[in-house]
Amino acid sequence: MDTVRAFLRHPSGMIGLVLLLVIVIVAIIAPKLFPVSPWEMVGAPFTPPGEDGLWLGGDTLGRDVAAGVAHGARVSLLIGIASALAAMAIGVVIGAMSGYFGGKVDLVLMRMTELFQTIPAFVLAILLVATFNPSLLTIILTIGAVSWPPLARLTRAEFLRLRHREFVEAALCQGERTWRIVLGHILPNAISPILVVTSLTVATAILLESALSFMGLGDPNLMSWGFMIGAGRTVIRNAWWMSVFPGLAILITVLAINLFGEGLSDVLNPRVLRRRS
Amino acid sequence: MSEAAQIDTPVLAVESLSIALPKGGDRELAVENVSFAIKRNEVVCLVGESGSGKSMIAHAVLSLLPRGVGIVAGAVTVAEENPAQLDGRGLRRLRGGKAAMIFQEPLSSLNPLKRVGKQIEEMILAHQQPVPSAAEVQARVQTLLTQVGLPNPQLLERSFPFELSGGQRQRVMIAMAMANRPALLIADEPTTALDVTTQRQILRLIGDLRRERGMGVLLITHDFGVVADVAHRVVVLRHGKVVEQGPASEVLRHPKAAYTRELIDAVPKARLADIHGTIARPEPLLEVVGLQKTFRVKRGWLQPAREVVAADGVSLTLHECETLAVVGESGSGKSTLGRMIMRLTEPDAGAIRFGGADLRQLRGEALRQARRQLQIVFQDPFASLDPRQKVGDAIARGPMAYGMSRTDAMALAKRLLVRVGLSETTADRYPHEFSGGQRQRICIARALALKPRVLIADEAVSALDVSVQAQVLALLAELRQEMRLAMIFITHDLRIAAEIADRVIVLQKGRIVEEGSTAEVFTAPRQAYTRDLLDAIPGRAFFDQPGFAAGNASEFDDRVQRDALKM
Amino acid sequence: MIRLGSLAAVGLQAISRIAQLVAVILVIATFNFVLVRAAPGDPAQVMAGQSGAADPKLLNDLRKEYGLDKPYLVQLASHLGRVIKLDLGYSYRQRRPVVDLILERLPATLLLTVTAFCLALLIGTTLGALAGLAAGSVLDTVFTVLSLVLYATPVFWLGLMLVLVFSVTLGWLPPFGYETINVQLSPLQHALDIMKHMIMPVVSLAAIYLAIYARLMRSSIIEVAQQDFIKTARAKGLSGPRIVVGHMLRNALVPVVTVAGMQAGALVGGAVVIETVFAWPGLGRLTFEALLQRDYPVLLGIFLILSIVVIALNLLTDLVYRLIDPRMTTGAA
Amino acid sequence: MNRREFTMAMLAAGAAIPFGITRAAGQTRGGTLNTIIQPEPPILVTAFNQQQPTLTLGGKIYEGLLKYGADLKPMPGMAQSWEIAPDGLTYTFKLFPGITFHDGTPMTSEDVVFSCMKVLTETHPRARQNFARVASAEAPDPLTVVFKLKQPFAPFIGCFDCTSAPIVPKHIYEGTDYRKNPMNDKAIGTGPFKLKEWVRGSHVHLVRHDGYYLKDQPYLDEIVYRVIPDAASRALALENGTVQLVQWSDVEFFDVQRFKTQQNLEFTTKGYEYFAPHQWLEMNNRVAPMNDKRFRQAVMHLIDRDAFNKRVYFGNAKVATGPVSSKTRFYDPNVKRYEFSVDKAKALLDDMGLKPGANGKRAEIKYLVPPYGEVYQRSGEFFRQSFARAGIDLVLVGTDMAGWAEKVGNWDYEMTQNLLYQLGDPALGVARTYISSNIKKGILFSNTQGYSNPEVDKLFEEAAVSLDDAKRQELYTKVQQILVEDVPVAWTLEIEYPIIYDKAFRNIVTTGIGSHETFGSVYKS
Repeated sequence: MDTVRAFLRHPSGMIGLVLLLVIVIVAIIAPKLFPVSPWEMVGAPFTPPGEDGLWLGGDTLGRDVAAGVAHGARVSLLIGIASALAAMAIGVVIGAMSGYFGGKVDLVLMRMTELFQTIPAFVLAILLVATFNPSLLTIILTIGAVSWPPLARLTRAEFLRLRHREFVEAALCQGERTWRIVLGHILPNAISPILVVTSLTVATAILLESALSFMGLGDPNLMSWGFMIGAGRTVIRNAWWMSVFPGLAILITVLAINLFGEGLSDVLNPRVLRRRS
Repeated sequence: MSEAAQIDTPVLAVESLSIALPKGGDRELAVENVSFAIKRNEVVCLVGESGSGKSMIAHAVLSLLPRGVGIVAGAVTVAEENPAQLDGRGLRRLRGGKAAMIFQEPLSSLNPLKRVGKQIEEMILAHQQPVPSAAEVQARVQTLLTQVGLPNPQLLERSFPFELSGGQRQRVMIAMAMANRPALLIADEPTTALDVTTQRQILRLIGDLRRERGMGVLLITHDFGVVADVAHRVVVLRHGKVVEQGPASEVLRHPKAAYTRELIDAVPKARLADIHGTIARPEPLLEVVGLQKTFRVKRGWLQPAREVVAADGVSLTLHECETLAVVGESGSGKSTLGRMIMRLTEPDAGAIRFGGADLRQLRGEALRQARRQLQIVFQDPFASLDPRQKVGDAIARGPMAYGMSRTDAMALAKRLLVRVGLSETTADRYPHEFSGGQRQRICIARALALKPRVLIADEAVSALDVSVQAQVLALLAELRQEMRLAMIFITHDLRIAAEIADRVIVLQKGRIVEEGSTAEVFTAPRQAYTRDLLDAIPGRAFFDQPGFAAGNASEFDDRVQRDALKM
Repeated sequence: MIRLGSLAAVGLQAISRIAQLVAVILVIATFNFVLVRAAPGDPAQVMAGQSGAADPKLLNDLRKEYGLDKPYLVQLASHLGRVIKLDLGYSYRQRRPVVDLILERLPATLLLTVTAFCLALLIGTTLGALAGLAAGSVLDTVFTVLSLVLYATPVFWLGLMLVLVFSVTLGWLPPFGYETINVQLSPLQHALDIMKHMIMPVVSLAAIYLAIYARLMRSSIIEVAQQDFIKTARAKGLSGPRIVVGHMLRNALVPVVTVAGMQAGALVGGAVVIETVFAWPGLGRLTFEALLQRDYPVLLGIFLILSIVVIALNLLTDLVYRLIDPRMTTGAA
Repeated sequence: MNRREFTMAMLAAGAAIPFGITRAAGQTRGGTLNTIIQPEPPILVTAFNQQQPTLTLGGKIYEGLLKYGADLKPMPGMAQSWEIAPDGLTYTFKLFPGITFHDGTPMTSEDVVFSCMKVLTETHPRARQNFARVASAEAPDPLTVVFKLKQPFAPFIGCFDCTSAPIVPKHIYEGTDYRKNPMNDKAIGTGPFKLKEWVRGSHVHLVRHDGYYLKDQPYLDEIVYRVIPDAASRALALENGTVQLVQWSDVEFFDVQRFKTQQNLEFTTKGYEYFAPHQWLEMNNRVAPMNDKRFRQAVMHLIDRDAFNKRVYFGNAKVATGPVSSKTRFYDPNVKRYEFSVDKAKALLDDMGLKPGANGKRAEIKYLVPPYGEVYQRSGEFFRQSFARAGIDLVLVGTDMAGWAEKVGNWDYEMTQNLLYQLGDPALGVARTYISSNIKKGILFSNTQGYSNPEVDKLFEEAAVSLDDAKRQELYTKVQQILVEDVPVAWTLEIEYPIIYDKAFRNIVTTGIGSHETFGSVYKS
């Protein structure tokens, strides 16, 4: 409750939340706002914004850019959230094992994590999606597969920190069982930074997805923002609106998520406050 | 200026000083209407518990108050200048020039990325006009390092702070402070982070330098032991107000304010008088044999790991209802010993016999069952409680893990809370709502919930203010009798050990250097190291002889008399 | 004594890092090997790349050459052997050894990434330091908002927007490419020409990292400003600028350099997209071309080489880090 | 025209003035032509690679025996004359004297025989099929080549241009692994231009071959092919005169329009007659519902091909009426027309029993998007929307080139898009897509959709061996009518690629192979 109240008083966090809510609502009601498929060629090719009832203009095939942006929100959010969750699942399991068991397990897992963190993630993502062919599932799994290292490291650090915290050791001395200690004491105390980083991962996942789509590695059946920009790239001289609006949509969404995530971080992580006092 | 005038003019005068805290703080004024003065060659101690505002005053002297905090009334005069009215240049001349300051944490107070020689040089270069030649500066630095008693100055000045020990770092800080022959040295808890023996050396060094140079010293401390050792005058602060001030001997012997008396009384006196009744010695309850532990710190590939020996053949026995104190300086391995007995740290070799079994051989469920009999209370009361667990749950969880029903466990928890001096309603609240002392009581209640036979207290009172310390110690003593607890009391503070323990073990670098009954160890130490430790107890001269007048020519008397002659 | 010891330690660490580098190359090479075999379809066909080249005879030759009929472990061993000899396979699309293709494009990519990296680090830390020192001021707020926005901007889109503004609308800068084609230029003019072409790719690539470093430097400066040794420095009577330069910057740089090293991978990834946007003839462009043709040997080779580049960059920042922070050299702290 | 007349015409053509070449006085020597090559070819030896960029560039370096005009009739290349025996089995070519390779070695009939029978049959899939018909090839003297066919094949005379049968030097390739011959980098041919420098990723520099056998030719001193990977940069380069010639898809379709009006530029869609790129929506005839003729006819009704041309190709195409391009010989426009009509399509679908299900969907079909760039992606998107109108769900599946080739070649697909060249004669470029004997698993550009109609097989067979054009026309007309009724594939467009060049250059487009031509006669005024 305190957390909620603190968040409500966090200005940039609230801006992020409000923006995010607007985007989520647009995503939800997109089929109502634009009942015609965003793939439908409703106007003349390269209709400028505002003409023919296409207030964000039409693309090369005369498709409504506004409809694409609205429907694209569904895709971007879906892929962003799903792949962040995938990354969290991988990262938390690896980080928790590494942090709790320590020793050889930790050594092997952390070397692997470091490796994954150093290699150029985007190039790996390209390689993976290209190999397994772009589809919703492969894209989500790929983004998850290249985004987990920070979460693993964070989880490990939290587990390491908490593993030898006195209250955990006290629980151990009190005879509580390992699984109860992990689930009852360590995880709940580690979860807020993990959630914060996961929420920020949603933002990077959206950026990653848009870059993949831009490179032509999106699911060809999904209208996504990156795809729209990619389609607008070659015709930027003829139709600036094709790339400007979807790009703005990405920018605003990612900004909103980052603001929200950082607000969350400030509220859940009172270390900043403590340091100040 | 004549010699006499110099003596008469205080190097520091604080007059009716009030400092305001930013809005929303726990009180409006950090410091309220405080006045005192320091003369040349005089040591004035500002004493108070945490939050008393003593550091604020020290910072106000050099105008180093944090943002948002400001002087609202009164004035500070340092060497005839008011820092609050100085411009940037004047202020810079004052800081490190006429008045220098050292801090509690010498490690964090030195720039970690700069060689210490450079940091001292900088102090000289910032103040000496005209700027001396490089060779001169170099020579000055070497002299200063020698003066503060650091060996091999040539090598030392090229070191980085992390390469030095805590004592060495504080000496570097002092050398830096001395660089421009300040009239006033402000020392903000300069020895709190150091071991007792080091503390003693540093205090002596400050004293020597003061005498040589006739500096005034403003020493901030929470420890009346230190006050007794070094102060000429004392200013006792509470909640930002002066409770009492006067000559040290006066205040210590005849405190006027009740609060001062409380503080003085709370100082562990290392009194050996109330050593607890004779102990029947049947079979030992716990027997530790030849524990061995070496920590290896890996330093990357191809480099030998750094080895730290934490236990080197440590053996001890513990009987029912006995309190064994384990004392030693930091790094002596005393905490590791406690953790190894709890099986929180795995020993390399040795045995821990308890209830007929070797705890070291136990695994899984058997270990879990055995642990029930052994409980621990940790140093940091803030880290010891799960912030997301209600106090009642924290206590009840243990019995429940061993099969007690939730209702029974909660009832037990409430009884225990009452027993440790808290109310039943405490059970439904979260740890963050409690103070350090209250939390430590909760931790004790938690440890006792499983009806253990052995309780390990790992620096259990070290993080608490002295007055709270005394209360918690009293509680532990009561409980011990009541529950016939055997207790291993791990502490760096010999005074506490003397007060509570039946027997004492002195650890140094993982080895037991001395072991014996408290009376033996404290009155007739066999080892030089033990003697050093005992000698280093601050205020020993004063507090060991409550009568004070008699016998041993204590340092305290010596100094007070000498200084009195001088004046 | 100390000096010599720490130099030796740095040397030892460099050696151990190079050993790690080799280990990493082998791991990535193994990963590549597994990936090609995990890919749907016949590895020979995957390697041949395209139908035009993939006639039965070629496929057979390939199978023989790569020992695809032999046990996996034997294949893996010979694959690793080839990688160590820098034989990254053959592009049947381009009919050239992959390593030639990559080495030909590598300089352009390095020029782009290294310039962007240095600029981002230099300007980012400077702006961040200014903002951190003036925390709470208007300047700070502007910087913070700006870096937040930049941080949320897709790199490729930023590139496109720059093109839109500076090429399409204003006509100031060349929209694409590496140099003006078909003109005779003196070496100096040529260098200037390349620089002119570099402006937008470098700016768009550097922008996001600039934002990251600025944000990091800002909080790092604020953090350092609260440290005890800064209080010491003030108590020593040092002037503001002297405290900043002599005590704050270096300490504040430590976390920034750490992150900068970790971001190297992302930077190289960003270069791939940016090169696509600006038709910059580097590895990113090659990636895009190989991607269109699904030229696997090239893609795998690029992945390996870029990983090496990133690890080398890491190594470099690591050494820089060790120079900045003496604690790292002896393994204390 | 009877067989005799045909032969006569052929002989006459040998001595005729090559079609379309401006013979204005004052053809000046000198000058540089800057143009574009996109994408950069992997190799310049056209014998080993027949991708469009390779042919464009290699066409200047390697020559064939013949050329073909816009009417697809043969014209002299390295062969100054030729003769087809009345039985249609023996083809005799007389070479120009004094032809030399770029390394100075004379080119003789031995080289021709070696190239056609040894090299091309191994490395050139299209040539392999053509020369498989040859019973024997001989070089009775250095300037004479004689091919003897196993059975008559009228289009054989259409197999000798520089893209179909480039001549490579025997002394370099004999006894070597052709594809890995180190001399491939030098690209030694007989064309009017020879390779001077190839800076990968930047440009290919060709210079005049001084020993060229035609007097005064080539007129140009050099041709520079610039590699400009980005479409917008290419358009810009043409606009500001950095390059003076673009061909094929160098300029994106949506940009083509604005160059039609640029003063200094000449715009033409001529020069592609030999290839006549023909595009269709390919449907696997083996798989339901595509195995039903009514479904395929419905598909023809569903695609608004005019809109398709306008939106996806920006008008740079012509709606195809059937299997044969209007630019190819024996085209007959009198076939059944499928107008755009969703209702008719629905009626056909209802008729075959493919009714909408509970969700309004009649069928879900996987559409393999050919990985050849954006236009193909857009096409897929266009088709998906077209099909959606009748309740058919087209699911786009992305893939790579290998995957596409493998899936289509092995018939493991439902729908995709395909584009084939017509190669001047239905027997060469059209029949391969529809005859049962060309249902060959694993081979791309064969009858991959698996259409099989004995009558069609017979008609194509007869037409191929017939030497009488009138007879052939009759047969091909019949074939076209049957095929259009059966709709083995849904023909969409005849793509009209542009050639845009600076008006200062003359003779750019002189034949039916346009920009692949040797450019020996191109000059700058």
